[in-house]
Amino acid sequence: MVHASNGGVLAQWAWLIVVAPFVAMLAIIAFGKRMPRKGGEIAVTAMGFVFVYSAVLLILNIANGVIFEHSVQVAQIGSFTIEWGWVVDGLSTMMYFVVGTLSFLVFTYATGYMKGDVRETWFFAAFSLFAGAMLVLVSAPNLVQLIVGWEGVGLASYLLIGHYWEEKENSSAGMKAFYTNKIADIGLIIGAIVLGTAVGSFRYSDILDAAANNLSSLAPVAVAGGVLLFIGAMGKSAQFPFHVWLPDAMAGPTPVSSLMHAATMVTAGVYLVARMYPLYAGMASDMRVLIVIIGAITLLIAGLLAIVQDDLKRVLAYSTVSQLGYMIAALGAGGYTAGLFHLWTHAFFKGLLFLTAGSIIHAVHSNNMSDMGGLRKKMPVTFWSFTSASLALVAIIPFAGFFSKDEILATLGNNGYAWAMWIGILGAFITAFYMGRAMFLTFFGTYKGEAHVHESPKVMTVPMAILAVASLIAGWVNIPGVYEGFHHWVTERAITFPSFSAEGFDVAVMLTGLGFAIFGVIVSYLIYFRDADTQQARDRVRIPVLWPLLENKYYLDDLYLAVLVNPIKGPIARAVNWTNSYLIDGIVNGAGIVARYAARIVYGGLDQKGIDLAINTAAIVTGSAGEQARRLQTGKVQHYAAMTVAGLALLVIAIVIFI
Amino acid sequence: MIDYLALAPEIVIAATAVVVLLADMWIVRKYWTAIIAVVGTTAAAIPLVVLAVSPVGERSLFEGSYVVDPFALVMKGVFLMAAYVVLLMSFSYVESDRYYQGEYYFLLLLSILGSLVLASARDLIGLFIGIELVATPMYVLAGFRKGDLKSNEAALKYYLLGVLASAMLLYGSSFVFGLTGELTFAGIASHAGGLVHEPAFIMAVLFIIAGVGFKVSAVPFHFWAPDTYEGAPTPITAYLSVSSKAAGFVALIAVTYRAFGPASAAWAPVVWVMAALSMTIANLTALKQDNIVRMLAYSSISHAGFMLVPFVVAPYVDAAGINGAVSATITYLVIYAFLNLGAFALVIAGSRKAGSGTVQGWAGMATYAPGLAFLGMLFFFGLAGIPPLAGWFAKFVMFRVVLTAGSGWAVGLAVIAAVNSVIALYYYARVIKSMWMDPVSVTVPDSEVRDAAVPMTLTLALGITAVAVVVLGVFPGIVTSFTF
Amino acid sequence: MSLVQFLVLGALMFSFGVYGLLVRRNAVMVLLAIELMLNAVNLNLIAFEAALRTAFAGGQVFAIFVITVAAAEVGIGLAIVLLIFRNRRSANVDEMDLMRW
Amino acid sequence: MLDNGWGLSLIVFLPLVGALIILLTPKKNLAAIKAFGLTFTALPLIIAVFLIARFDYGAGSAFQFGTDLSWITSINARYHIGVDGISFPMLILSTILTLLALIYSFNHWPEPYNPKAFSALILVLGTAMNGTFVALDLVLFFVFFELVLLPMYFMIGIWGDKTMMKVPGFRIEAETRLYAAIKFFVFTLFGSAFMLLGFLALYYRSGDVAPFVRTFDIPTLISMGSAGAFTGTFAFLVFGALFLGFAVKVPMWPLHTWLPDAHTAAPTVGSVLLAGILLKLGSYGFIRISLPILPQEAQRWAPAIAILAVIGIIYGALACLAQSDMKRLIAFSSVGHMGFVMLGISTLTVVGINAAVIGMVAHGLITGLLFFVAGSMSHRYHTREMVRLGGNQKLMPKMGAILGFTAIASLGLPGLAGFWGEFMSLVGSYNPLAGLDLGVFRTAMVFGAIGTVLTAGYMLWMLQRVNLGEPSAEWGGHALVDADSYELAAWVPLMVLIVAVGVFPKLVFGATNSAVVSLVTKAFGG
Repeated sequence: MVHASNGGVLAQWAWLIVVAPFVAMLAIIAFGKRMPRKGGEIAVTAMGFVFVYSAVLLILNIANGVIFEHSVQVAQIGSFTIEWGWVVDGLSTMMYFVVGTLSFLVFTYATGYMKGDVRETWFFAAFSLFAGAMLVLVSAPNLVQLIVGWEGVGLASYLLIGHYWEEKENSSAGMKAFYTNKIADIGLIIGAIVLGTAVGSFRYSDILDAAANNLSSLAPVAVAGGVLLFIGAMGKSAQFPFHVWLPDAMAGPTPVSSLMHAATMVTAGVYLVARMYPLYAGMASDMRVLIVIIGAITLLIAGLLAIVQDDLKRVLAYSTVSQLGYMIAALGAGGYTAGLFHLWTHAFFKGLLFLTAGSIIHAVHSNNMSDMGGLRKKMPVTFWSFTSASLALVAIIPFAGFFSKDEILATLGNNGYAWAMWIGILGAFITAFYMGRAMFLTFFGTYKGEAHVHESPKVMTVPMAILAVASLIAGWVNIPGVYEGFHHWVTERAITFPSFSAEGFDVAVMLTGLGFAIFGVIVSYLIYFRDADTQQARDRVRIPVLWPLLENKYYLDDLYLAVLVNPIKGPIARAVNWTNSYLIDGIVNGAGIVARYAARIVYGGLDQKGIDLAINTAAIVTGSAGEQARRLQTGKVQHYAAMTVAGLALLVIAIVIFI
Repeated sequence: MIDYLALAPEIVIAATAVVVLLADMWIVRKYWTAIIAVVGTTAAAIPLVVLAVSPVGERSLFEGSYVVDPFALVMKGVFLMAAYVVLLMSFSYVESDRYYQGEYYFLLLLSILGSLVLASARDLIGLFIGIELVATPMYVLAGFRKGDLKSNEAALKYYLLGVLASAMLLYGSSFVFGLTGELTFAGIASHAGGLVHEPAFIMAVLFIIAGVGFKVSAVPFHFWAPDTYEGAPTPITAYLSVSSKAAGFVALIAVTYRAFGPASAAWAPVVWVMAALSMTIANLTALKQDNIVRMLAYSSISHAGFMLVPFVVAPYVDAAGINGAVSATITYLVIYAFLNLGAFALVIAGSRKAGSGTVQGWAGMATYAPGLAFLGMLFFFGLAGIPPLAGWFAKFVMFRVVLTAGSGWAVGLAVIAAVNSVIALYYYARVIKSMWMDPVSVTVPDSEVRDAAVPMTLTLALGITAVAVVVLGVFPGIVTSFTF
Repeated sequence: MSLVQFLVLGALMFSFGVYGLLVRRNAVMVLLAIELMLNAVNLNLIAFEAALRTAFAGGQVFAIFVITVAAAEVGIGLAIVLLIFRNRRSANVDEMDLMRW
Repeated sequence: MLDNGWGLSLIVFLPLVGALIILLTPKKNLAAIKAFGLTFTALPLIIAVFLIARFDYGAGSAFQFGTDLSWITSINARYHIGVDGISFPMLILSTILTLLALIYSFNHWPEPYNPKAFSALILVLGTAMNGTFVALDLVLFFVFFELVLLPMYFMIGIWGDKTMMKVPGFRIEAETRLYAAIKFFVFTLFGSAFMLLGFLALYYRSGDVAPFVRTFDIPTLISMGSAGAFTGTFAFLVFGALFLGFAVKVPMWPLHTWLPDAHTAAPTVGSVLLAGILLKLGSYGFIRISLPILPQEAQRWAPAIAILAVIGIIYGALACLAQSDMKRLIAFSSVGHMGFVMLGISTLTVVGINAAVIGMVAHGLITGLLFFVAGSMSHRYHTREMVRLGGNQKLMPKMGAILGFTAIASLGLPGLAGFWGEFMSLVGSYNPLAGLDLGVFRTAMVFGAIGTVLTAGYMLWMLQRVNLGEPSAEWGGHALVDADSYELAAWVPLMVLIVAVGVFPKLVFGATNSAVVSLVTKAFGG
């Protein structure tokens, strides 16, 4: 949309959004300890501000698109310029809003959840840093600032995941997250260098212009640069095989997981790909298939992994990875809008899912579903929130996820990635299956835990309720054919580029997807509902849709168990799980071990025994040479005289000969 | 008609020597002899200054066989300065050991006289007389601690090898005289060019260089030095390592440049070898010395090697280059003189306090004699050539000259010198380490010996040298304004 | 007689002197060897002078200086030897190696 | 008043004056010693701040506040001083660190207790370091460069670590301090002996070029060099000689082995100044002398330097992973960080050399702070063995937090000072000076990038072992006091600067860029 406004004063002051969290962080560090809520309120206030401001920007953008970009030069190095700045355009506005909303709600929730924590103040400081870094990343008008925010997010995640660092595995989990990202960041940094050098500037606008206008100096490195950046994105967005860090990241407090999965961390990779979309759509289009493949693999593998988890948060974690796979695949397939749309909806319901999980864990004092069950009575708000979010995730019309996932599938289909579409549909089934499983095991049947269960306090339930509503309606902003607002929001960009947003409902795809989703729920119901419950009747009443199928459930049961579930549940999933925990994790940890081993060789062997020894040996040789030299001094005067004479004689002879 | 002003310094010293000898007969309080000697030395400086400022540039006596020119004046200044410091060092030392003070100062003055003569000598006879006059009294003084076997041995070794060297010098001289029919350096130089390929001449030249090389204690003519230094009374050692060595270099400069300059192709390689060997062998040996005096002996041999380095450029450079080389050697001599005199003064003071003259014996001196330890830092690191202490500039000008030649040989020698300057650091630093970083040695005597004040005269000597070391290190221009 | 014969004789005397200096154990003999070397020099000088007949009779002058100095030196030498003999009842130069290395 | 050399001369020599005054004050009068020390380290900083205000950033390539007086006329060595955009940041860094080091010492006098001598040494060191950065005459540079040795030798040798260590190669055991001190001394002297030969060679060759006057004057030599005066085997050897001198100081692999010993042995303040400033003397020498005076040779040597630098990066990181001693780990990290600096220099590009300068500044701030903290911790725990530490965050929250911050900064987190040096030197090596082998430098870039990961690896691992986890039982009884006011006074400024330079790199680039641009254009024509 070229006819966009420059946003006026609001956009010019948008940098406040970025600065606010850091101010909050410093304030918390300074005198958070002395505040009644240990600094939490400062953080919430800041986030509230961000939320409001971003909402205003969003509305502004909806009203008449905004394109504003401002950069402050902080260094001039030869031809390179280093700038800090902020962008207000469709994409960033959307991200501002997502980050702002989620942060605001999750922070509020956290004030309740973290009450009386060992390091409450420190937590909120780091948490503000987390949000702030993400905003730096999102607001960046150039790759350097992106990297700054990018690594900042990584640092914050390291701090927060390792929040309970008294246990070694927690801090190790934080380090694992940081390393995995850092390794992927090699790609990002080198990619940035490659592109920046080719274009002569790190600015998106310049790079993307170059990409749009087929700049000759960019042409040879475009694909390489694209791939390298994508590697970076894979790290942050936990794409296969970099996804290993995300499940371990559960070591952190639940609000952290919530924010990390919904808004502030894993979305960064998707955002980067979207931001660089013109490059991928244009000069680097050759490698888009790679993106799709990675996305597809990830969504499938992660989905399968989610099935076999007992830890509720891990189920959600893998589901996040899988959903990210959808987004990445969509972007790769040209579904710019579709991918971002799923990011948008996913933010709400996944954030909510973690909040509910947190509230449950808060009550049950365990992460394991085997310690839960039958909670729906005891925790109604949590239950309904969870349900709403699950339905959104499972993509049941009219919940948010339905529209976005449907659009992704449609895009995949339309743009000639049918195979990916089918993987996606299968994924939909798997999603439905594990969510159903989680649902039933957690809320139905009988309570298996010990702790006294109670509904969480208002400060936690209210945000959940809000998000529950959001999970329902968030998808309505882009109903193809009805209202395609979201598509317009995010395509507000100085450069126009081909969008592959699906036109209208692709009924067939929609129905298939929906069908598979429902199918998955049913299967999970048949398997887990009964396992999880004693009084079947009441639950049958609750789910009338299932009546006809349940009539002849036995052979269906056998069928499903034999054909689908057991294989998936059993060998395949276990195989995948094994590969995951032994192969990939093994490689990751192995790398560490190898490095330390090499270290021991280099230091112990080369440095100490090699170089140092060589040099000291030189010293020793000198010394012993001295020993020999002093032997000349025999103390006998006649020896001296003899040597004097001999020396003279030799000199004479030598000279007489040589002259 | 003799220009007595030109001879005034020599005359004053000679007179003083006689006065000392006579005074020694009548005076009861022997230390007066020392005072007379100091007064005489100081007095000798006056005509020197007069000569220096007088408009007459160069005074030539006895048909040019005795010349007083700026070079001579500078060297005489150096000799008198060194003599002055040595006398200061001698007082307490001589008194404490109840020597025959009169004879001591008399002989010392004679040797000083010899060095003054040497500075002006411009023919072979003068050279010979000068060298012998410097050396002969030293034979006696080296053995001055009559009861001490080491001292006797030092005297004998010095004497025998010294006489051997003189014999070589004379034998060479006789041939030079025979081949050229000249005794003055200028005369010899006029023939030298044509005789470069005359084996007899070359041999003669080398005999002379060997004879002089003994004085500068350059390898392989250095063997006397460590033993004599160790055995002789420390002030005498200081004198040997500074004045006697300087005299040797004066002689060397005289014969090489003045007499055999045109034949430099014949002797430059020899000096190259002597320099390389002196630096390397002496440094390596010094690494293993525990007796500080003996270590300083080797260090002074290696310094002789460094001072020989500039000579090797003679074949490659023009007259200006030669002057540069001479100036470099003299500059080195001056700076080295201060450093070494200071070091030996420190040895006297330190050995008295620590009750031992070994590196281990000095351990922990910083704790009970921080002042001496500090001075030790100055002198030893100065000798090692660490800026901003004077030594660095000496090495600097030396390297500077070598690289003028631009010949591979010269650069090679420069590299050897560079490596050696690193090796040298080891043994100098060893002493510093022992003084500053090691726990106090058990051999250190009880407090009243240890805390006894350093004699005033010795303190004066230390002070003069220390100030010189620092000032010349920061403003080396002071030296070069005389030597260049 | 030609100059060369004198020079050869001088060379021989000098060599014998060196030899004596190197091998004789008794200090007195060593001193004699030194005398021999110095006199070789004198012989050379006189011979050259005889051959050259320089205007300033350099050779003879030089020779006289050498003789004088030699006398003084040997005197000192004897004194030192005497001192040593008194201290250690022996004048063997090869027994003296208190100081080495 | 501060112009024509006065300001700089005061900055250089005031500490020396202070040292003399302190030597004259009686040992007992600790207050006076502190007061003098503070005055004579603070004044240079104050003057430096004035100069910052007066510095003409537009003309960063010109030497400012300088003077040129005759010093040793006979060899035409002159007292020529001045600062340009490259040396100015280093000068300020050195004044700051000297002051902070002294403040820190005020309640951390190392054993054996001797405030008088110790603070005097710090001051002498200050003079030497400041002098090296302002010297514009090779001889003057050499003198200051060497003057650094003496105080550092005594600092390590007297106040150093007294534990016995097995000397590699020798059968003997030696006290760490003694071994380290002499090793440091001999290494550096070895290098600088050859450096001196190189200087003299330049001096002589300069006589053959118009105006046919032999000179040690750096600017003159630079203009000669950029005009192509020094070439051929001669120049190749000269560059080699200078390389030896500077590479030992940096230190570049494989001449680095003195560094871990020296850092480990030195007292806290010693390590801080050693890492903060002394290492920079080498890399500064490359930028100030080797590159502009011998541009052709620089191009010939660049790939070799790049390779050595990268080896240093990887090697240093791996060595760090093998350390159990906290201080030694930090010491080895310097090898890696200076590797990035040298990598930047070796690219011979504007970007690379800028990166090198900011890298030097950042490393000075960050590693200096790291050594401060490490020193204070070993002061508290009486051990540097990381296996025994742990849970420091619990025992000393402030110190733990500062350590964490610094470690994070040290691993080059974007937004903090350390990032720019690494990032820009990678940029530079992706696109080095035209004519240099792209293959070598791009490989170097990749390995450098891998190096950043390894850096993160050992730094976070160090944090985990030292800061995190439950404190081991042995510290139960000990009353461990958290960072005290002196320490904070010394550390907070550094932390502020680390953030400031990270967020607003123009603080450094603003001064350096124009200087570097003109350097590169003059030497390498763009």
